[in-house]
Amino acid sequence: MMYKYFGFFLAAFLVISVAICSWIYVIYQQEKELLTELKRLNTSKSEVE
Amino acid sequence: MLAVLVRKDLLIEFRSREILISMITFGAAITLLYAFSFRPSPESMLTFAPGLMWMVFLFVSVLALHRSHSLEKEFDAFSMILSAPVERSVLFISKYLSGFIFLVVAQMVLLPLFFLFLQLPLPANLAQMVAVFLLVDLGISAAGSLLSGIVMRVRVNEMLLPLMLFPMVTPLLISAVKSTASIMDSQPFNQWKLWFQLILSFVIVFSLIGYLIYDYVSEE
Amino acid sequence: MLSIKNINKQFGHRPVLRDVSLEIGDGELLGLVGPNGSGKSTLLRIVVRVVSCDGGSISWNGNSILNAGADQRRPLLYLGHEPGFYPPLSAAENLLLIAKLYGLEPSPADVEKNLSEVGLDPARSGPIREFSRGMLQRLALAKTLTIPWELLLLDEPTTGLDKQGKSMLSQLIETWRKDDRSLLLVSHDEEWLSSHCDRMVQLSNGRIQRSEVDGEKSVQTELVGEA
Amino acid sequence: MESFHSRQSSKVMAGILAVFWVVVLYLVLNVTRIDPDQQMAQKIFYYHVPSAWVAGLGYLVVMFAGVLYLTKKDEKWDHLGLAAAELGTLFCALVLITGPIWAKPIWGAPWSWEPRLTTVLIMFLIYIGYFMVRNFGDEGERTRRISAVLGIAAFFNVPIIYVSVKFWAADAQLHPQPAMSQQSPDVFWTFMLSLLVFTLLFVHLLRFRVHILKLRSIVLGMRYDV
Repeated sequence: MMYKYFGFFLAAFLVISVAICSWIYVIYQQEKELLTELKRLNTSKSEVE
Repeated sequence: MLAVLVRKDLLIEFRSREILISMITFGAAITLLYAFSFRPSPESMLTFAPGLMWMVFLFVSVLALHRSHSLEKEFDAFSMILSAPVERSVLFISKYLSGFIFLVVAQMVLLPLFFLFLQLPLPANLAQMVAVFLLVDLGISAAGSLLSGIVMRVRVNEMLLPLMLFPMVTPLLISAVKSTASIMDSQPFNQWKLWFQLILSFVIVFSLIGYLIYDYVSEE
Repeated sequence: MLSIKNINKQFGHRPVLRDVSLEIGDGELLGLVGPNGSGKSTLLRIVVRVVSCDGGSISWNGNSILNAGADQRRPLLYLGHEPGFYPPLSAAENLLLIAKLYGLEPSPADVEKNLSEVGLDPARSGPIREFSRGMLQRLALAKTLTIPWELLLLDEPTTGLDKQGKSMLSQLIETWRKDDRSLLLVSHDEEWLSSHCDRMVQLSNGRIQRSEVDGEKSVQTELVGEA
Repeated sequence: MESFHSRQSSKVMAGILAVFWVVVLYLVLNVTRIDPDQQMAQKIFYYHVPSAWVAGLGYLVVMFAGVLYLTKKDEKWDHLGLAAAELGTLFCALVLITGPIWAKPIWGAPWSWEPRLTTVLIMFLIYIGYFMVRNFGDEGERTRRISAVLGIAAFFNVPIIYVSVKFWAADAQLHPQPAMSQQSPDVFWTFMLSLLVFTLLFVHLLRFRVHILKLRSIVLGMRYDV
């Protein structure tokens, strides 16, 4: 690991990994919210019925 | 039908003079600003003039492209045209041609001003220059008519149009600048043939896409 | 005969029209009523292909309108909520232009006659940008005299009209009724509509709610067979 | 509807991707040959090129989804198009970031008007416009239609952009273009594995996103259900 330019490689790798992970995190949160709302809508619908 | 539609755009412009006057005054104003910010000398200007020139025309064309669709919305004449027995592809060609005509007319006024203000020598081969200009104008109005049709019903469309148009026409702008520079440098056609071909392919691609796809864009 | 079958339309995810089916027989004057936002205007605009729809079919005398060329729209004339003209042009120029879009070449005398018939001064050459709402509506009505339509679709035609304008419109509608022409009238003014229409259909929340024949309430499905 | 990762196949795929992400990193760090000049900087290439490939793949999918949406008018093609546009733009951004990180030590300057870089930048800008249209437009059918048109127009513009930029910056063509078949097997197979992992990651994220968009459409539709 004493090779030259290791910092640059690490920076590039981290940028890619962090970007993809944040992406997954964001859409995962969105999915969670949507599922909660779907559940809420379903229960309120069955209450009406 | 195409002639009716183009004549309509020209008649409206003849009555209101909105598009051409705003194009020409805006273009002249930018040219003046260029002259003030660069203090032109004939030698130095030759390098930058083609680029500056096409920037002016691109900015100016956005005014015409935006206005030509926003005029249709004012009293909702667009719904009238859409409900009339007019093919949408013909509608696209009419917008495309009238945009082209406005751009050419504005250029006929602005180009002499540009050469005068920036103290540029006239190019030796005027025919080549005219051919390149007409072709590039076709390209700008083909892409521009399609895009202004796309954004016309979107909010903040006056801002979106240049944002969409400028990156889309980069290849056209590069080729226009390069071929204009070559003509002003009196280079033989063979040396800049490639740029000419690029302009041609851009015109063909966007004319075709617009012709085939405008139907999907026009309906609300 | 215009037949509209199972038209659905959503704006975003909000349904505007749900499974709307409707038929207008030859020579029938159909009134479409409903509160604001019930989808009346949208339905009209879908028929003349100003607005796209999400599903369903529309045909005129058996020929599909939705997936066909522009010529299939020729029998239909649509007068929208907005006047549908070019503000910088004069009244006569606007009429002439629209006639040309329908492939007609009316003489200037014809145009002038139509203008005076709707109560506009044919000699006036200024741009219609200066016109009042009522004058624009009169000009829009002049379209119905200039273009030979088979089905007229009118969206809130009384908007902005004064008393005289309204009675002129009523007169026009009565003449059309006598001549057995087909009309689709949209208005929220139920009273005005019922005095003219053969049949009324109510649209509410994007669904056809009820329809009436001469004030008699009956179910829409029974009427489709009749029409 | 259930969550995407409650499906067995999705879970397995996610696990495989996580493992292979680490495997690729290990191979890149410890197995592949060290370039005598560029040393570690050269290894950015194992991530930079697959990102570019995925970005291009994304925009290709946008184009096909656009054509399918215009012809079939089925909302699912719009979901696919939007998901692919988002992923394409994400990876486009990654290419634009990792490129300069590599170029800083090797070319001495982070940015050069090199044709591929410039083309990617222009594509990125075009897609920024695409997302603005999507955000400022209502969520109606028309917005889906015009997005499809934009996706198609943008895609057919790419070759023209590339050729024009290539001849415009004829003096700046420093971009390394190594022929992969001439590389030693360690380099070749690591690169191929990385390419495969990125492609599978793209497919997985695409399916995840399409699933969410479908879910979203159901939820939004139910809000108006009377």
